Amino acid sequence: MADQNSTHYWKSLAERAGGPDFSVQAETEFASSPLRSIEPDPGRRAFLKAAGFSFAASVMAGCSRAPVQRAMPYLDQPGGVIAGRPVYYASTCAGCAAGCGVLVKTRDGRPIKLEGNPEHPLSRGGLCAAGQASILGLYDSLRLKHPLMEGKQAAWQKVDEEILRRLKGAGAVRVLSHTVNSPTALWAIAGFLAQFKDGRHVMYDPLSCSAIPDAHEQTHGVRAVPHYRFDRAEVIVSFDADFLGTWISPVEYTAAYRAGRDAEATRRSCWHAQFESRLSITGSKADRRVRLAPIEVERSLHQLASLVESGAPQDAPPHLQEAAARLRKAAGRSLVVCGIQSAEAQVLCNTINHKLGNYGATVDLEKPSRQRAGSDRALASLLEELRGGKVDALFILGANPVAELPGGVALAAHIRKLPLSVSIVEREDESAAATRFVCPDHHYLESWSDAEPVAGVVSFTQPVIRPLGGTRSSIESFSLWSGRPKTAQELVRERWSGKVNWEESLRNGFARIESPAAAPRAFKAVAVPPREAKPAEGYELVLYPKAGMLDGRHAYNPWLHELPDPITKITWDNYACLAPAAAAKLGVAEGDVVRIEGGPVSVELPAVLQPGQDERTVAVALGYGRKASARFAKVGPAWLDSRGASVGANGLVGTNCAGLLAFDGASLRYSRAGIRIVRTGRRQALAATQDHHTLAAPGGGPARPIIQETRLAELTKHERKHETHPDLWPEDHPYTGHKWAMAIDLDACTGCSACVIACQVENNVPVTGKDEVRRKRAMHWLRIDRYYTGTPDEVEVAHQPMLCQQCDNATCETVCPVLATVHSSEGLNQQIYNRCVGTRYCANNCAYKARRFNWFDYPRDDRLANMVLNPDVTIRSRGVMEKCTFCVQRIQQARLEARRRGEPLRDGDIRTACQQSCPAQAIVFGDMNDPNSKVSRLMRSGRAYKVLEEINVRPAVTYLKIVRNRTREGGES
Amino acid sequence: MAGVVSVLRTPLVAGGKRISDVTRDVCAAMDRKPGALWWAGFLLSVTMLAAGAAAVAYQVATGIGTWGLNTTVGWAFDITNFVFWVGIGHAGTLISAILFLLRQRWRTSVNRSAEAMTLFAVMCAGIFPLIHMGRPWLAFWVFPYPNWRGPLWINFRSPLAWDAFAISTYFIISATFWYIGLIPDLATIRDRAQAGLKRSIISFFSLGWDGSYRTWQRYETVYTLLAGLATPLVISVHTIVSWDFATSVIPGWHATIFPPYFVAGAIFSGMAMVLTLMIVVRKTMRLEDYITVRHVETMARLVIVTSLMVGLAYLTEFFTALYSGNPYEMFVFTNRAAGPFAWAYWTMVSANVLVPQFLWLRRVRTSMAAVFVISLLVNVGMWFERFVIIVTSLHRDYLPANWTGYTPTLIEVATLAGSFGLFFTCFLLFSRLLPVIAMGEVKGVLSYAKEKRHA
Amino acid sequence: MSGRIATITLLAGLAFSLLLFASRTGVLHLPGNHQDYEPVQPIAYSHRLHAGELQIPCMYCHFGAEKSRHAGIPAAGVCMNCHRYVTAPMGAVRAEDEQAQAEKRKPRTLVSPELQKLYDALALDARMQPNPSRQTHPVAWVKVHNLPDFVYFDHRAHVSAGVQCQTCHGPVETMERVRQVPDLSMGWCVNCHRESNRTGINGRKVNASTDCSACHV
Amino acid sequence: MPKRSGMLDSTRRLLIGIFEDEDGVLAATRAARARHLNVVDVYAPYAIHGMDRAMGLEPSRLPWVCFLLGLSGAAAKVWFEYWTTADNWPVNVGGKPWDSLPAFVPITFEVMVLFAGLSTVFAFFLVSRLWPGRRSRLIDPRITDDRFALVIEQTDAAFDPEEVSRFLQSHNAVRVEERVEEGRG
Repeated sequence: MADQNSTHYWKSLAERAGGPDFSVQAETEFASSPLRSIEPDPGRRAFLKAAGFSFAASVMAGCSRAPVQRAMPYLDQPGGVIAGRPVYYASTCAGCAAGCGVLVKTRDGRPIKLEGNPEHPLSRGGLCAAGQASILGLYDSLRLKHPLMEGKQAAWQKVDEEILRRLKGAGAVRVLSHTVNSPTALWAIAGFLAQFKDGRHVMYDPLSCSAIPDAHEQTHGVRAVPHYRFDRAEVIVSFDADFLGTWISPVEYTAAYRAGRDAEATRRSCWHAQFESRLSITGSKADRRVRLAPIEVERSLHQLASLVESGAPQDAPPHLQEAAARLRKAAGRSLVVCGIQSAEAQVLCNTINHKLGNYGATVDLEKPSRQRAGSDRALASLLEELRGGKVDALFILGANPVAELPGGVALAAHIRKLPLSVSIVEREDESAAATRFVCPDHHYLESWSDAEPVAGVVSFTQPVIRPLGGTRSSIESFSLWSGRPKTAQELVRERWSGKVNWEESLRNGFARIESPAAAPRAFKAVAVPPREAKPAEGYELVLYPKAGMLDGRHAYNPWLHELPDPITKITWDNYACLAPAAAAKLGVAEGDVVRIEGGPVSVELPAVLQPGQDERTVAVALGYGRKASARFAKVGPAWLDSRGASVGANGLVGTNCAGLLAFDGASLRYSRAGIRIVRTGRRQALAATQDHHTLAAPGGGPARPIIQETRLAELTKHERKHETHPDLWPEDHPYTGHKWAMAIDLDACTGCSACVIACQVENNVPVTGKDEVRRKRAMHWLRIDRYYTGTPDEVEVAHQPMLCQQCDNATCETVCPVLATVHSSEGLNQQIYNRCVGTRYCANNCAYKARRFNWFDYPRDDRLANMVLNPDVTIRSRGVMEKCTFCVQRIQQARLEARRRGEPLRDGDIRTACQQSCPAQAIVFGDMNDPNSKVSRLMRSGRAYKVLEEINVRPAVTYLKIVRNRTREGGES
Repeated sequence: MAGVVSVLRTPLVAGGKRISDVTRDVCAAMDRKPGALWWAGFLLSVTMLAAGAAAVAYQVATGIGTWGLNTTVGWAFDITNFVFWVGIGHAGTLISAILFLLRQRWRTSVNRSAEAMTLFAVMCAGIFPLIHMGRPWLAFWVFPYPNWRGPLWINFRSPLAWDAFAISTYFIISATFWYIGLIPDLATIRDRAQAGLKRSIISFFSLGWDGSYRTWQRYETVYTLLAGLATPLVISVHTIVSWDFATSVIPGWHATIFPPYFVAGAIFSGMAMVLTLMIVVRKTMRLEDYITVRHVETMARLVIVTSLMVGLAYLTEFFTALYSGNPYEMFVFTNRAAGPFAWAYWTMVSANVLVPQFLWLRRVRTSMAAVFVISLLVNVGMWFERFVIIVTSLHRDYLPANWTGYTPTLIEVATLAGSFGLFFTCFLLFSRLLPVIAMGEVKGVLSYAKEKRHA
Repeated sequence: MSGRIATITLLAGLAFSLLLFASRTGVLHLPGNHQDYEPVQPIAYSHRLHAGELQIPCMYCHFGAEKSRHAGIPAAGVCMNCHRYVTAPMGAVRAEDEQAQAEKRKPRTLVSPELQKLYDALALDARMQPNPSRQTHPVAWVKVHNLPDFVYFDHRAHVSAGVQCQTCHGPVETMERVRQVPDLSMGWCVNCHRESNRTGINGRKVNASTDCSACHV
Repeated sequence: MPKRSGMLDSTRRLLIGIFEDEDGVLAATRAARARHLNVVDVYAPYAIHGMDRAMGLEPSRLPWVCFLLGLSGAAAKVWFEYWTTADNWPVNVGGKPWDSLPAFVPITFEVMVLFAGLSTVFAFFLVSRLWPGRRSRLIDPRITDDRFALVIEQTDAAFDPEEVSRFLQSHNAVRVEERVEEGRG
């Protein structure tokens, strides 16, 4: 060996000393399943030592600085797998119960990105922020890797034996879960419960809609949430239902809503009125938005019901009369939705929809939705049983009642008293801490399952990676405990054999089946007594879910914590939103900590001034203050002046406000009257990515033409005249091949922020932590700018996705001294990280401020979380500028694939990550040199404009104006 | 006394000095043991320098994030300090080159220290573009050198590349100019010194100067040529520095008035710094006869002139913006005067435009204490001018969604202090080790008033 | 004076020979340049034998080069396509055959020590059957051609454009042990791209981008 | 090696007058020239105004060095910028033309100044034979302080040191010495 080495080159002493031995040490690094790297075993340590030594030695040896790189091929390569080629698997998102279809992109055996499944009948290719981010849950190093028994690690066999032993003779066995939309799981649970005298499966939703099925039970005789068809509606009136944000199935609804409002394509646009207390993203898109205190929202519903039924009561305000008139005109093509958690209100809503003939048209009760199957009554009775000690065994499946329900502490005490309590969850949460057994569930990307989000549509879930820990699918657990141990794969397959074409359905990710139609009986009028309009004392509290964080199930996810709220643009916190007028009255400034009193508990939260909110309302987000967020104590760069961790004084992100939920036994209510707001005198800094700057400059000055609007009546066929400014050197840069461009439809954009997370996942954008966001150093390449117009009380909102505009006359490029940012022959503004010296001149000189600087080496210590990184995108080091690349890696991939196949690139072959994820399809990417491409057509639209066109930087991103469906006076369009 | 003696005929050096007195006086200042004041100043400077060095080391090791910058405000203290120091440097070149070409013979007393000040100021300035980089260890990439990348050169269109060339040329030419001026004086010191290390070192650098008039003639030619080169150079340097801003698209930066405005501002701040230093030097080094009240007065007049120029630039800028009808431009200026950084703006206006007007009064001009205070205030004001231009333009530019604020961190403040530490440390060492007054030139003007009488 | 000249000449000579020596030992390379890197591999696989003498096409083993960013190192299973039957060099087998004939006995199965490593990796027993009592372990080859992490190189693009493997990898078919032949510097890549755009590849016009984002994404 | 006039390789005899002020040496030089004496050089602690005329020195040719080298530096730089930016590897930077001549001006100017300045200084050192560590040959130790010296060469036999001495003293020379300079080689 020595002889062999004498004339050859080697990179390290370790290598020189003996290749094979070294390789044995090395192979534990990559050869095994990723699970092996979770717990470093001695082999790996030895490897690291060897690698470190080899590094040091090679530095000493001269200039060969790179450590030896090993390449370990498979021993036996599975068919179809080629190193470096992504494989896509169709699956179903389990980020919430909406059941959107996803395509899981896997590279070399590890899933790295979720894409919406464009063929999926519900989500139609979109995927929300929470869904996009859910892939990080797979690589969560704090996920449970083995079962726990009385808080201690135990073997599955031991745990199963013990559970079965304690189940013997049990009478009242309860399974408590959120909505389970998987028929197989429901079947497995039912099979398990059938063994017992009194077995019941109780489903509840922390974001409950149970008043809707309750009302339908009264009016139509079926307990179901209808499948709302927003695409068929020409008039939508919503009472506090944030259906574009978080209500039931936002991705599906956004796609459908957009379909009904694509004025340019259809020459018409649905008219949308929103009655709400806080400013939701649905409200931000409404053609008429009415801000009211919660109690008044309900009263408006009453008034609308009588308006629709019997013509005009004289005292109805004009906006209601307008809504009623429009509804009646569009009878059968209209839709009234209601997010109020009260059966009476929902009965009224049903009555209106019935009167308008919307059932069977825009409200589908025959093939209802199964995305919210919870029953608050059943929950109430279970809680009663628990209090009374009448439960023998409680199985909590995927839920966290202790943190999600009011009276959680008492509930935990009751659970602790149970002889058998089992949590089937992914992480050790508040509820799991109270149970005797914790049986860790697979992440959904590791498991076989299915979903039937809407009757007749089955979505399949297939594993795309071997389980990373010693977890077990909940379906398997229940089937094992019912004495029929079968794998989840077998169970799912058996369940659908004969009903669907298995191979094809699995490939597509979904199947349509003949579902036994629910048989609603004829409408039965239910009298609803008019609500007493009590003069409300104090403030009304509204508890709401934030896009991304939802009910708190994603509280472990740093991407979602750092995702700015679509309206407030605040990250890493929940807070008390107050109308500016209310804040002025209270003498509260933004960031002042206030105590919210009047409920069973009082909480202290920093105040946020929210324009457009009702003045008697204080709005607080749910889902914060979760145990899962304790991990963020150390997120972000640690340095001399880093002001605090990303968590609050309680060691958690935000404050849990579930204690303020009102639960009257019939339904969980998200508003509460009689609230007092008290100043504490303390202040808490909030981490917002954007402050309250409106389009008009403070202190006067004309409004800036950054957001442009048009009216439905003014939509013309005029094509946009191009290039208002002449080019001085047209022949120098002709762009004869492709020229990439993007069009963003501001009318379609709801601000839901799915694109922000999609971009973050695709492009390896780091999480910077609260302190860095507070210093205005968030790294998102794609941000959504939110602008207000109007007065602080009555605002109009515009969402503007803002990313690198890939200007032809890029101001950033001219100023870079080292040519680290230059233009490509296809019109891309390239940023070459390895050439960048970090002068930040380019960012200063960017009119859009679309560039992001690596102020620190943002931590990437979590080796497991690093598995989600996209290997096609360079990780940026400290001191380097970065920005949106138009997903140049996707352009490359598509081009190379087309070239390999010998075909030209077609329009639509390249989809950027943001475009792919957008539920409203607001983003279109393509070749503007191809006159028939979709982006070219949009660029010629009469709505097209470019932001800051007047400075003639020639951006490649075209924006399409917002269409306001109203006349100048706000009346009929 | 007033009005009787013509200013022109007043001797440039007071006290009826003879040639040998010049040598003795100037060298005596170097030979004396440093006083307590010197030591106090030196210790303070070195402490500041050490603090700055520590801050820079920490920042380079940790990241630019240790500064208070953010996505919108990408430059603040760093480039403010850079422009400030470059501006300071300009007065030295002005005195040594431009006044030389204009035959302003009073400059001889102050040109040596003014040139030294230039060098040290340019050193301080040069540090900032280096350390403001995210990866300063790759700073050499801004110079074109043969490479294995294709080869890949640099972007000659970037004002930062211009800066790199301008600042390095400026430093090299200023250093050369200064050294050329020093050679005869080094010879003088050499010939006075006892044999020893000091003599050997000085002898090495004096290049064997022997006072031959043939050399003197060429020396004068070279000196004039260098002065002729340095004059457009100094203007080009600050013009290029101003182009860092003027060539950009940022409202408040993109202004054609910037080059003359910056050059005037540079001379203004530089004159103020020269005054600050000279008033201290003449007092502490007992050189009142060489740096006379007349010198101070003349420079004070220059301060008034440049102050008015700068004031005019402020007005023009405002007028251009408000008259332009460009909403972004208009906003930047109203925001400067009334926005969150209004305090900085009004500090700048009062220190740069209002305060120097006191120098119209002869009583103020001839009072060393008053001039000293005013010169300090002008320095502060000029620092704020650059801060205002950089930060207020950036922090609220085109898209209101990007608007942020800016607060410096301790690291940045320490770095600024460090640059002052470096400057004063160098200057104090210079004042001990080298003749602060150009003996060769002062000797040449001793007969100035006498000559006039002959004429 | 002549003494000084002699010293200078000597020093210059020394410096020159040092430079020459350094360049020959590879020490002179700039950081990141690993030209002539020739690491010892865990199995002494000979490209000269397989690609040169036996003329097995490159793409037989490195089939990823056509379809993927990575050419890929073949799985041990690919080796076994032949080495299930070929267990030792032809010469040795023939010699054994002759000897066996001479000694009037059945020839023994010869297994070369290098191939034994392959069988060990696959945990195969003497009859080429998986031995369940032994652990398989993958072969940890040492990568010879390494590009920095910030460089995106795609084999597929080059293979479909008709670039010969040898253009970048050198005459692998003559190498006993694979060695990095070109310096793989950016200039080397860019100049080839420029040249190809000018002259085409095998007479075919190609579009080899010199945009930065062709390699830096 | 360029030869300085009056410095011959052979031995020569010099007459040196030491003066205390510039007026004296200036007048003496003028008068010496008028008397056709060979003024080798004048030594002074500073540049005396009008001495070049008094000595009859031609204006220095250093400005030519400055001009030509500055010009060639600028030309080389502008070519280099054009070659790198528009020819060798044209890269599209912000939609600017390949040949962005106006943008090349600042660096061209700086390089011109640098070339001109440094080359002038080096040329000065070269022609004046100044280099670091060179040993100075002082006519009088106080030349760099406050003394002036006029050096006159005894050109031929007709040269009368006594007379010239008197002549120098008549111009307020404080001291006159005769010195023999060994030839150098």
